[in-house]
Amino acid sequence: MEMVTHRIKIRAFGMIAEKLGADCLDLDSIPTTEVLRGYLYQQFPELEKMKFGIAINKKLVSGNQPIPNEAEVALLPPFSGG
Amino acid sequence: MEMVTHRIKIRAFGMIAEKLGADCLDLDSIPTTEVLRGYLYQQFPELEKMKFGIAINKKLVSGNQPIPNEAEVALLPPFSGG
Amino acid sequence: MEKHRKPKNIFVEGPISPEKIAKSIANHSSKTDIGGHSIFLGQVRADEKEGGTVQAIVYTAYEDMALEKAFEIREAIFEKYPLTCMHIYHSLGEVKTGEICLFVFTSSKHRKAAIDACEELVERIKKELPIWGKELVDNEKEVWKENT
Amino acid sequence: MEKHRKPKNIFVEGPISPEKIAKSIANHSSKTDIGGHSIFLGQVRADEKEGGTVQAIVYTAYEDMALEKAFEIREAIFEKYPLTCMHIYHSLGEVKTGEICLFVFTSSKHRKAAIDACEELVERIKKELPIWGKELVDNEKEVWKENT
Repeated sequence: MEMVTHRIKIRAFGMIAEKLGADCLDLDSIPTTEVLRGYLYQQFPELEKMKFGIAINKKLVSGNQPIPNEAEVALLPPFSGG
Repeated sequence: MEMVTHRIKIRAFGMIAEKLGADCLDLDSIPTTEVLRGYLYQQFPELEKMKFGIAINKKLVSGNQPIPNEAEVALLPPFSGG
Repeated sequence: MEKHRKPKNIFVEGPISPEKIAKSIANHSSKTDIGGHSIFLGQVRADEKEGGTVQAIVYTAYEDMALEKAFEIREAIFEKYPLTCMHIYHSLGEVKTGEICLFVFTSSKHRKAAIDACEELVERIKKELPIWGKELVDNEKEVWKENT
Repeated sequence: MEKHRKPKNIFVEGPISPEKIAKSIANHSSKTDIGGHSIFLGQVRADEKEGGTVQAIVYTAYEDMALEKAFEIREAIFEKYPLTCMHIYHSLGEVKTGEICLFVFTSSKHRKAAIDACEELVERIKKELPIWGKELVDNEKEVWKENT
């Protein structure tokens, strides 16, 4: 019998991707953006000094937000297009 | 013995030139812009209904202004460049 | 070195071609302190007039005065904004509907100066340069334009 | 007829050429209700950085989100201003100093709408699109840009 797991897909960009050493990361048991930040800061302490926003399924969110199962969660450093 | 005459050169543009039937006109004894307007309205009554500015030696003037001898005086209908 | 700027010709016979615009843009690739260009293009509209549709505008100008005035405007805008470059081209003669009659081009290190300067230039060109457009309507009537 | 607009691709691999800009301008000559075009071009500057001069910027984007957001911005600007056309192009990958990385193009019957819409588009693109530029400095260092 398989457990139903809460899986999310992390996508990282710009200097955040560089610090993570990857563009993509599959994680489970990350129910909220606060838990996500805590996990990332623990795994990649350098991130704590960096500014980045979070998008859930391509929408920027602010504050602590629930992360739906199977969500695509993006870590977005300050934009610098144009 | 020649008389010293006060001569000016009139240049007309746009619809003013059309009403005058000419781009250029040499006039004498026109000491001020008020006299010039009076003369033009008398010669070309249609001008009285038309808006036009006057430039003396390529500078727009307003109100009644003296016209120097040998001046180039331009009759400028409303601009419509661009 | 001569620092005094002289009036440049701004007039182009007939319409301004997209290729001329492209060339003007390409000429700026060597100026690597430029971060933003702002361009305004005036295009002749097929407006409906009494008795028909505009087919073209024929432009005439008091050229000497227009060049002096354009120079004065250029100097004032260079004084007001930190621009790297500024170019103004206006058509004389016939420009058909859909063709370009005015090309204003400003470049600066940062976008804000280029954008604001371009907008101010366009307004001043329309208001202050002694240029006249006569609209040719398809019934062979002619209508003098007037900027508001 | 399908009236619903779909997200258009805005991304161009490498620099945006002056020829592409000319072609885009020329494509509008058949739209004879247009009286004014406003264009903004972003060009890569050779800024001085710690240890050297910028040689190029390498752009990456969260493409799906950027296209959705660009679509949302497009719709909002079309709602706000009476525009005939609007085009947005942004480079991905390497763009050298002096080359064009952003091309924003608005057209309207009257100049004011085109100019105001173009300016607002540029601001929103810079602020809201998930695009990142990494500056390549001539000592082989890399510096991530940040819009302010």
